[in-house]
This record gives sequence, C-alpha cells and structure tokens, in this order.
Amino acid sequence: MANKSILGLFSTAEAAADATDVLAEAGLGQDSFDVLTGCPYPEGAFGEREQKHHLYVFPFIGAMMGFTVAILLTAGTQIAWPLVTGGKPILALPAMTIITYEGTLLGAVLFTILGIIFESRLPRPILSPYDTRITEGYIGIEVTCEAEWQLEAAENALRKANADDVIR
Amino acid sequence: MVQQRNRHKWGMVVDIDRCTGCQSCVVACQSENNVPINDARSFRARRANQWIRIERYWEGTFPNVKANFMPVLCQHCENAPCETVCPVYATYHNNEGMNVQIYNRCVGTRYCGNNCPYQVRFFNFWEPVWPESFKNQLNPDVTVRDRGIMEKCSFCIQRLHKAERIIEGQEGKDITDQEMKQRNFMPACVQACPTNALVFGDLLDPDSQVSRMKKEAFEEGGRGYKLLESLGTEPNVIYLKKVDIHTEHEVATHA
Amino acid sequence: MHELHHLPMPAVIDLTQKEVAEDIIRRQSEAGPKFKKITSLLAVLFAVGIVSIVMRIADGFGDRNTWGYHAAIFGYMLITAQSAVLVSIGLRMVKAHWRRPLARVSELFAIVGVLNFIIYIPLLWVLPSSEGRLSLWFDFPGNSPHIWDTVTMFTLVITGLALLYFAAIPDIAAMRDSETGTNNGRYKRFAMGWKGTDRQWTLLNAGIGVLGGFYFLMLIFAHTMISVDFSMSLIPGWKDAIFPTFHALSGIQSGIATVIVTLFILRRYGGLSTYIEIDQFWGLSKILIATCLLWFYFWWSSFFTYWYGRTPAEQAVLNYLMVDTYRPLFMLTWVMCFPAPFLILIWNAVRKTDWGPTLAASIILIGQLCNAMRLYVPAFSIEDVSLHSLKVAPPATMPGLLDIATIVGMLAGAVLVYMLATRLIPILSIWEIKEGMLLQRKRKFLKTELRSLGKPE
Amino acid sequence: MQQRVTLTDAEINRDLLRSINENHLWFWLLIGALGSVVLCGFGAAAYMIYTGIGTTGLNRPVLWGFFITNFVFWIGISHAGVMLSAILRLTQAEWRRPATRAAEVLTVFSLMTAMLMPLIHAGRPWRVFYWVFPYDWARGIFPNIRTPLVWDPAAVFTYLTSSILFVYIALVPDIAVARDHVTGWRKPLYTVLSLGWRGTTRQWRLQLIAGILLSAVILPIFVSVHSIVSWDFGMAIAVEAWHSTVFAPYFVIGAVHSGVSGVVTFMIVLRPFFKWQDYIRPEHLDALAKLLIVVATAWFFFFWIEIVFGLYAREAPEVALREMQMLTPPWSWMFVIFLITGYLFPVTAWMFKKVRRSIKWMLITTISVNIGMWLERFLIIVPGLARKQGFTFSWGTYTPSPVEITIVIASFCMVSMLVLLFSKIFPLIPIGDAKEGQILQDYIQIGKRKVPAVLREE
Repeated sequence: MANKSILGLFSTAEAAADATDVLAEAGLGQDSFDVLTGCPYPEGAFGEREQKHHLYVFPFIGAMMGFTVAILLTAGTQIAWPLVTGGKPILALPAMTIITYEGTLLGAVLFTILGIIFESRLPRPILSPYDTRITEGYIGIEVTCEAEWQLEAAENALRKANADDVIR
Repeated sequence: MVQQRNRHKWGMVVDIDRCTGCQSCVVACQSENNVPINDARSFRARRANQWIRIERYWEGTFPNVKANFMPVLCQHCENAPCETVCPVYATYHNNEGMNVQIYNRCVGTRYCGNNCPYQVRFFNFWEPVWPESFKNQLNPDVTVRDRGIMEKCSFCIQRLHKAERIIEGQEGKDITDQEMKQRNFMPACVQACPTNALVFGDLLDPDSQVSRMKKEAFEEGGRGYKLLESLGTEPNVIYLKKVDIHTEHEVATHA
Repeated sequence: MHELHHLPMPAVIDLTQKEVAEDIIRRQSEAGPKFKKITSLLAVLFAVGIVSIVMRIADGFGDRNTWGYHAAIFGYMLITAQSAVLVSIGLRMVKAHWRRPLARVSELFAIVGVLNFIIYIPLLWVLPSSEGRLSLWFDFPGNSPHIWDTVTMFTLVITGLALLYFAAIPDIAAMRDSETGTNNGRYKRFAMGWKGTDRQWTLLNAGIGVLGGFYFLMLIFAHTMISVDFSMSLIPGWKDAIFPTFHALSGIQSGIATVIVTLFILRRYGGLSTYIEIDQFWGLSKILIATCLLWFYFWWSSFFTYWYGRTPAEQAVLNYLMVDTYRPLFMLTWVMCFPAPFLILIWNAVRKTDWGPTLAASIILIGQLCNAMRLYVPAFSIEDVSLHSLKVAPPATMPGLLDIATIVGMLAGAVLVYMLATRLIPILSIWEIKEGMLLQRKRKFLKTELRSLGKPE
Repeated sequence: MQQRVTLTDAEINRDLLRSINENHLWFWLLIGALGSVVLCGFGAAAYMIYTGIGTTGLNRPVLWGFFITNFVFWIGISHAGVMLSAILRLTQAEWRRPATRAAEVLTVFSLMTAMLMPLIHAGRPWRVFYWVFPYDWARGIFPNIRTPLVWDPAAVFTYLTSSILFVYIALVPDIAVARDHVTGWRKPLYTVLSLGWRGTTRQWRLQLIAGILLSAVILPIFVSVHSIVSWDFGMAIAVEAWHSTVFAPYFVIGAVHSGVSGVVTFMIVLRPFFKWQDYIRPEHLDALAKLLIVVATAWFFFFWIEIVFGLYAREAPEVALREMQMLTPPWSWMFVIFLITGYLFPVTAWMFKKVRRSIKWMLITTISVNIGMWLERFLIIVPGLARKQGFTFSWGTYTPSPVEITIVIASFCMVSMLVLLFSKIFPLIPIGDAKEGQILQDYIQIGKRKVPAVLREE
C-alpha cells in the first residue's frame, strides 16, 4: 500500500479526543485516522469509526470441521476394527459423543485464535510509525493519507492540536 | 453383541461341593501357562500371580470350624467390564465366547484390573524370573509375559486351538468331551482336578457335559449360580452351590 | 456467544423518585376491566380443578396409580412457582444491578407456594411407608418421609411469605403514605411504623439477606427430599445420586423461565415497559442458557453412567423412564429443555429482545411440565415398591379427564392467586427501583457516553 | 467499602514488569531449591521405569494409587484458570483483573504436570503413545474410543491447547509493553512474540471480544475435562464406590474449590516477592473468599449426596468401603483431617471479614483446602479399590513407597518452579487489564458519601 502515515502523540486522552476534531476540520474524518493506546478505551471514546469484523464466523467453521473429523475418526476406527468389548455395540454412539464433543470444541478454539490474529491484522512486520511512549500512557493518533500534501495538512493539524510530538 | 460365526462357546462349571481345596489346579495352571512362581514375599505384598486361585472362607468358631473353598478364575464374561475400559484393545471378546488378552498390545494402565469385579486380572510388577531348575520347564506354546503388562486365565486357549486344528482341521471330526479328555486338550486346571470339581466344554454342543450340567443347574431346585450376578456381566463360568449336610440335616430334623 | 458492545443504552429512568412511586402505586391500586374478566375466567377453571381433586379424594387413596398426575402438578409447581422466588434471591446475592425491577415479580411467587402446599397435603395419604424398601430414610420410622417432607414444605412456604412481606415493608409504608392509593388504613397496620431510619434500612437488608439464604437452603432440601421420596425411591433399583440435584436444577431453570414470562406479560400488557427493560431479559436469558446446558449436563451424567454400567437394574430403569415405556414424554422433555431453548438463545440479537427469551422460556415451561409428568407418574404406577430392582415395568399411565381437570385447574389457580396478590402488594419494588436510580448515572466519557454503576460495598 | 489506588500507566508498567527487569539472588536460590527436588523426582521416575512398577506400593486390588490421586489433584488445580478468567470475564467482575493470568498460567503448568502422572504410572511407559494419540502406528490398530482412558487424553489435550492459546492471546499486548520497556537479550524475543502489536482501536476491540469469546468456548471444555476424569471412576461398575452418577459435577465443583484456593495461595506467595501490594489488595481476596464459600458449600452438598446415595442401596461392598474409609485407622484419621481441612476449618474462617481480608489467614486457609482436597481424591480412589466387592478374600490395602512419595512432592515443586520461571519472562498480572481498570474507575456522589463506581459500556 502506497499510503503514508504520520503519528501524533498526546499525553492525555482529552487532548487526543479534541485533536480528532481539529483533524476533522482539516478534512481528515473518521476513516483517515486510527488511535493507538496503551490499554482498551471504551468504544467511540475518540469518535473513531466503529470496527467491523467477522470474528463470530470462525468458531462456527472450526466447530463444523472439528465435529466432522471427530465423527469420522471415532466411527471409522470402530467400524474398521469391529472388536467386541464388554458386549457394547460396535458403533457405540454415547461413547463417541465424548471424543466428538472434544473435537468440535478444539476446532472451535483453534479457528477462533486464527480469527483473532487475522482480524486484528497481525502479525505486522514493521511497527512504524510507532512510539514506545504509547505503552507509557500516551495516546497516539495515526493519520493515513495517499498524498504528500495531505500528510503536510495532517502534520499541521496535529501540531495545531498541540501534540507533544509528531512522528513520520 | 452376538458374533458372526460361533463354532464354539467355551464354558466351565465349578462344583463347589466337590472342591477339596487341594490347589492342584493352581499348580497345573502355573506350569502350563508359564506363570512366574509366587513366593512368600509376593503373597505378602499382595502381588501373587495366580490365574486360578482357591478362595478360602472360614465358617463357624473353633473347634467346629469349616473351610469353604471357592476356585476363582477369569469368568470370561459376555459383558466383560474389563474389555470396554482398555484403551488399546489389548483385551476383547473373541467369537468363541472367550475374553482374550493380547499381551504385546498392553501398555499397563491397569484399568482392566480395577474394573474386574472378580479380581482375576494380574499385573506383572517385576520382570518374571524362574529358579535355575525350571530353565527347561517353560511351555513353548505359551509366551512369557514381560513386566508391566496384565495377564489372566485364557481357558488354556493354546490347547483349544490345538484341538480345533487337529481334531476339526486335520481329522475333520467334531470336538467332543471324550476327544478333549483323551488327548489332553482340556484346560490344565480341569485336567488336574482330582475330584472333577471343574468341568469344561462347549456350551453350544447340547450333549457336552457342561451344557447338560448348566441346564439342570438352573432348573427348579438346581444348585447353579453365577458370581456377582447383579452386575449383569453374564459370566461363562457357572458355580454349583455347596450341599451342606449339616444344614440339610437340621432342616430335616426341624421339619 | 457473548457480545458486550453496541447495546441499546439502558434508559436510566427519567422520572423523579416521587413520580415513580406514585405511578407504581396508581397502577397497583386500580384494576382494569380486562383484569376482572381474566380473573373470573381463571376462578371458574380453578373451581373445576378443586372439584376434580375432591372427586379423586372421594375415590380414596387406595390406588396410588390414579394420583400420579396430581403428584406431577405438585412437583411442577415446586419447580416453577416456588423456585421462581430464587431468582431475586440469587441476583441479590451476586448484586446484579439489573435485578431491581424484577425482584418483587419473582418474590410474589411465594404466595403460590401456599396453594402448592394445599395440593401437597392429600399426597401424604398416598405415599407408602418407607419401611421395608429403599428410601432416603434408611432405618428411621416408616412415616419419616411424611413428617419431614411436610415440615420442609411448610417451612419453605412460611419463609417465602416472610421474605415477600419483609422485602415489601418500605413499599407498604409508601402506600400507607400515598394519597392516590386506596384503603391506606389497612396498610398502616402492616407497615409496622416504618419510617426509613438508617437502623431500619440496615435491619431490612440484613433480614432480606438471612431470609433469602434460608429460603435457598430450604428449597434445595425440599427438592432433594420431594424428588427422592415422591419419585426416585418409588421406582425399585433406581439409585441415581445426581437426581435430587437434577430436580433442583430443573427448578432453577424453570423458575427463571417463569419470571421471564411474567416480565414479558407485565411489559407488554401491564404497561410497565418504563421499568422492565430489555436489560432484564438480556441478563436473565444469559443465565437461562447456562441452566439449559447444565440441565443437559446433569441428565447426561446420569444417563451415561447408566448406559455404560449396563447392570440389569440400571437398564430396567433406563428402559422404563427414557428408552421404552415413557419414551415419547421423555423425548418431548429433552427437546424442550435443552436443544430448542438453547438454539433460540445462543443468538445475542435474540437475547436482546423481549419476545426471544420469552419464547425460549415458554418452551422450557412446557418441557418441564412433561418432565414433572415423566418423573412422578411412572413412580406412582409401581405396585410393589419393596423390590430391589424393577423386574417387570408397568405400562404407561395415560391422563384421564380428571387428571387434565386437575392440571388445568391448579395452573389456573396459581395464576389467579398471583394476579390477586398484585392487588395487595405493588408488582414492582418501589424502594429498590429508587435505590437503582440512585446508584446509576450517565457519564460523559471523552466523546462517548457510559453508564456509571455505584458499588457501595 | 473498597479502598482504591490510582496509578499512572508508567507506574503500572514499572510495577508489573518488575519481576522481569529486576534480578534477585533469592529468586535463583528458590529456583535452585525447587529444581533440585524436581530432579530427585525425575530420578525416582527413571528408576521406577527402569526397574518396574514393583517399586511402587501398588498391589492387587489397589492397582491405582498416589499417581492417579495426584493426577486428579492437578487436573483439579488446573480448573482454577478457566473458572476465574472465563466466568469472571463473562460476569465482568472488576476484581478479576489481577487474578486472571495467574490462574490461566497455573492451569497450563498443572495440566502439564498432571499429564505426566498417568504416563509414568503405566506399566510400559515407552509404549504409552499407542494409548494417548489416535493413530495407527506399529500395532496396526487405533485406540479404543469406548474407554474413559482415551477420552481423558482427548479432553486434557484439548484443554491444554486451548488454555495455552488463551494465555498467549491475552499476553500479546503485555508482551508489547515488555518489548517497549525491556533491553538486552529478551527484546528480540518479545519483538517476535508481540506480533507487531501497536494497540490500535481495532486490535483492542478484538482483544476484548476474544477474551469473552474464548471464555465462552473454553468453559464447556473446562466442565468436560473433569467430568471425563471423574468418569474414569464413575464408569467402573466393578468398584461399587466409584459407580455413581453424581461423580461428574461432584468432581468438577471440587476441582474449582481446590483450584481457586490454589490460585489464591500462589498470588499471596508471589505478592511480597514482586511487590504487588497495590494490585492484589485485601478486597480481591475478600471477593475470592466469598466465591470460595459458595463453591465449597456446593461441593460439600455433592459430597454429602454422594455418601447418602452410596449407602442408599445398602450394598455390602459399599458399606464395607464406608467402614474402611470412615472408621478404620489410618483411613478414618485421614477422613477427619480431610473434613476439617477441606471444608469445616476454611469455610468457618471465611465467615469472618477479618479473615477474608487478612493475607496471612487467606494463605493458611487456602493451603488447608488443598491438603483436604488431595486427601479427598486419595480417600475416593484407594479405599474404593481396597473394598471393591464382597469377596473378603481379595480385600487389600495400600501404603505408598518412597518412590511414589518423592514423585508426588516433586510434582508440587515442579509446578511452582514453572510458574516462577514464567513470571521471570512474562508479566504475571495483566498490564492492559490493570490500566483499563484505572480508566473505568468512577465515583458517584450521594449526599455526603462518595460511592465508588465503575463505568460500563453496555
């Protein structure tokens, strides 16, 4: 992606929240900036856009696959080796449910994890623009834009909103 | 669960009334099946390894004490609790009504031992050793079990298979009690029992002695019973009650 | 799946405390024509029910089999109405902030307990002595179940009423003081000179806590004893350690369901939507889904152990109660207590409506009626209870006209009693709603708005 | 009334990264001490495997002993993790914040330790993989899925995998913090592990949802694991005392009882070492103790039910078992100790607010709980086997051998050591959570009183 981005650092959440207004005035609305914080803030605290995701699809897919594999494994092995044990039926459904249950849930978990990593756009090879102060409680506002001049505008806006620091 | 082809369904009848507790069955079993020798230490540690054992129950108080003997061996249950719990199919029910043990599958979880209500499954706590003098005594038809695995009475399956191979296979005759007896194909314990308290045979063969005894055992007034019947394990070993002269005598006098 | 975000911001009620009090008292003291119609209809049904019970008593107590459905309705009331009280107790214990509007709604069910106790009494003559058979009472005298079950049931009912009254004192006082409310004189006596001093409030909270805890214990005991004495111990060879807990859990499950349904009616047709919000349905339905899973879990633990054990006694019981004789009833129960409500409630969107949880709850209530029948009717149709295992299973008992009359009549009676009770005590706990208004604030947080929940402890 | 501490993010970082950044002699001495015990344990296990199970005290009928008891015990401890983090996450309990990760980490390590037990107790451990994994190697046959012993590995494996991933996902933001504030050889490690976390809104949002979603998925696993462990016993019809339908919930709730206590013990022990006074505060212990009262009582109810319905049918072996368990020394002594340490003493103590809020007393009570719970498992397993059926001829008893005792002691040291080492590499108290807690603090003014309040998003 040819997009350039610039990061403004604010020492307080209030300053950062106000800064978003300044950016809006400069024609940089919700979709052009992203907020970097050291801990989760309540949704919409900085008037950022609502985050769309499909995380809930993953566990269901995983569960389906896990279920199928487990059923095939349990049923398959019993039919392939029809050894009678304790007078139980060869295809002992109640006994199969246990492994099937575990398989289903394992599938669900694995896919949920994949989903989380994928949906939060990780892993990300390069950090920048980033600043270690963010984990010290600073709020970072990252503005992404296509062209150089916009970048200038963004930087000015951030400085206008008296950011403690601006990083390219 | 019924098997596909049942040519035989081996079973045993144990007549408590005939058992004198002479332990010859135990010895015979020991030498037939390469069961390691139990010494005082192994008995004291409750690790004695006897595929068939004589349980002794004392009755009354001194001086008129009475000993009751009960030979207990693997009951070869139709619904064997030990089979279901084995994680590696080391034990399962074969199509001749026997509960068989595949030694080299066993990993030694000992769960089968726990889940056997009759406690006739034995764990090899140590590497088996025999005295020097027994060097050449081991039976080549039976494998020597390694340490760390379970073992149990097999109804002397090696003899039964030999019987099937020779009598049915080579001579094309049916297996009868007579044949089995004459050619020493009966399980070692049965063969060794001096009072014929142990009777073995094919439960599917109507004129075999076991079938006949089983039939009358469960008729009206029969002496037949099965160990721990309430568990519904359906053993293939049937026991016949002791006929107690004294109690009968008392009953007679009181009547 | 639980999703905490994009929720409708709950209206922290925009009325002054005074308005709330007056509004609720007004609603409580005036009865609409519809209300009168319904109550009279219920009264008729109730009368029919009573007649049916009288007729059955006239037939005598000799044949236990005929009393099966009577026992079933008794058990059903125990696991619905009498357990519904638990909802407010439990939510108080965990200090759920959204409990306040529904506290009284659930406590009011304590009154139905009285009716159930009356239903219970005739069963005492039907219950066989515990001598010479397996029972919870081992070698105690043969009439122990009769005595102790009665004591338990009685204590349970009394505790329930005490809790209801105690938690209502401030509201009774409010009605005493209100101009709008009718016959204030009557309330004067019951308010016991409540002034709302600090001391009184501390005492009130302590009292509610103690009574609640006690009711909880009594209910668990009641479930344990009743389920064993009137169901399990009457079926030879049925030794199922989890059964009492399973019964109690059914109670919690359908108790919640009962409250949900009541809330729905009050919200939609009682015009209380200002106070009863989606919040309550959302919160309750999350617990309800957990109880559905637990219900399956408890049932499975016993079924699976029996299936794996395969002892003759176990198989006989399985065949009698689930696989063979009472199969259809069991199937209905099973579907309506686990998969059906579960599949409705897993969707958060559905949980955030008022109809969704109500639909699931009604399904559960029907399912639990089947459950009560499949547990009590088979137990009452066993001739010889002294056996140690069920040799021959008796055929299934079908409900006769009398049975149906009893069931419908008693259910109508329960609703009737509840509706009349709302005339005496406000259906919403005024003082708790006020408290809630005190402890909840809207807060501006940067660019968004959050709710601030006060945690006094 | 909870007392509250207000801290800046920088302070929180400093405090919670202290375990990583600071090096103390006592730490390495402790690790050394524990490590040596663990080595002894491994030595004993090696000796046992080399010479045979004969070196244990096992016999017929008591074919399961210390190892299986210990297995059940550690599986039980492992249930603290999901109990705390999942349930408290779902119920949004504020006081969960410091406890969650400690609990999850304890879960992971106790599960690993638990899994060792059945493996080494097997007769031929070198072949044990035939049993544990579902494949068709060497013997040309798959495991028998009808046995609880195959459900066990399935369940434990699922539980272990999911809790490891659970811990990791929750760790990513904190690893990022460490990455930003750590120098030296650990930096590259954290840089890789933090997957380039930057803390964008989207990442945090998903992080929160993940916590809840994973909790909801792992909760059913958590219940199934100990149920299945309990079915190792419940399915055995041969052992009258084990074949009970209540075992599954009874074991699960008992596991929660011991597990939560275990977490409390660990948190209290680590508190002074890493100076967590501001994070693990009396009010947290108070809340945990209240939770424990409920859990313990529920568990005790099941325990009572289990005994009543054990005797319900009045079968001879059952009566014999209870006689051995409750009336025959030394078992009767153990039984009394178990009752007192497992329930009576701690729960009565927790009734008092002073105890609930006293670090010292919470340590004592929680340790006593786990003594009791270990004995409970022992008293279920061994007497049950010793009085399996009515045949008095083959009744038995059991005394553990030094080998077994060594291995059991070592297992305790192993878990402690692993948790300590973990705390050396990763923050054991979730940093992001602590910071969020700070943000969401609020107060409501009612008359003269300032009521502490929490901001909620719903």
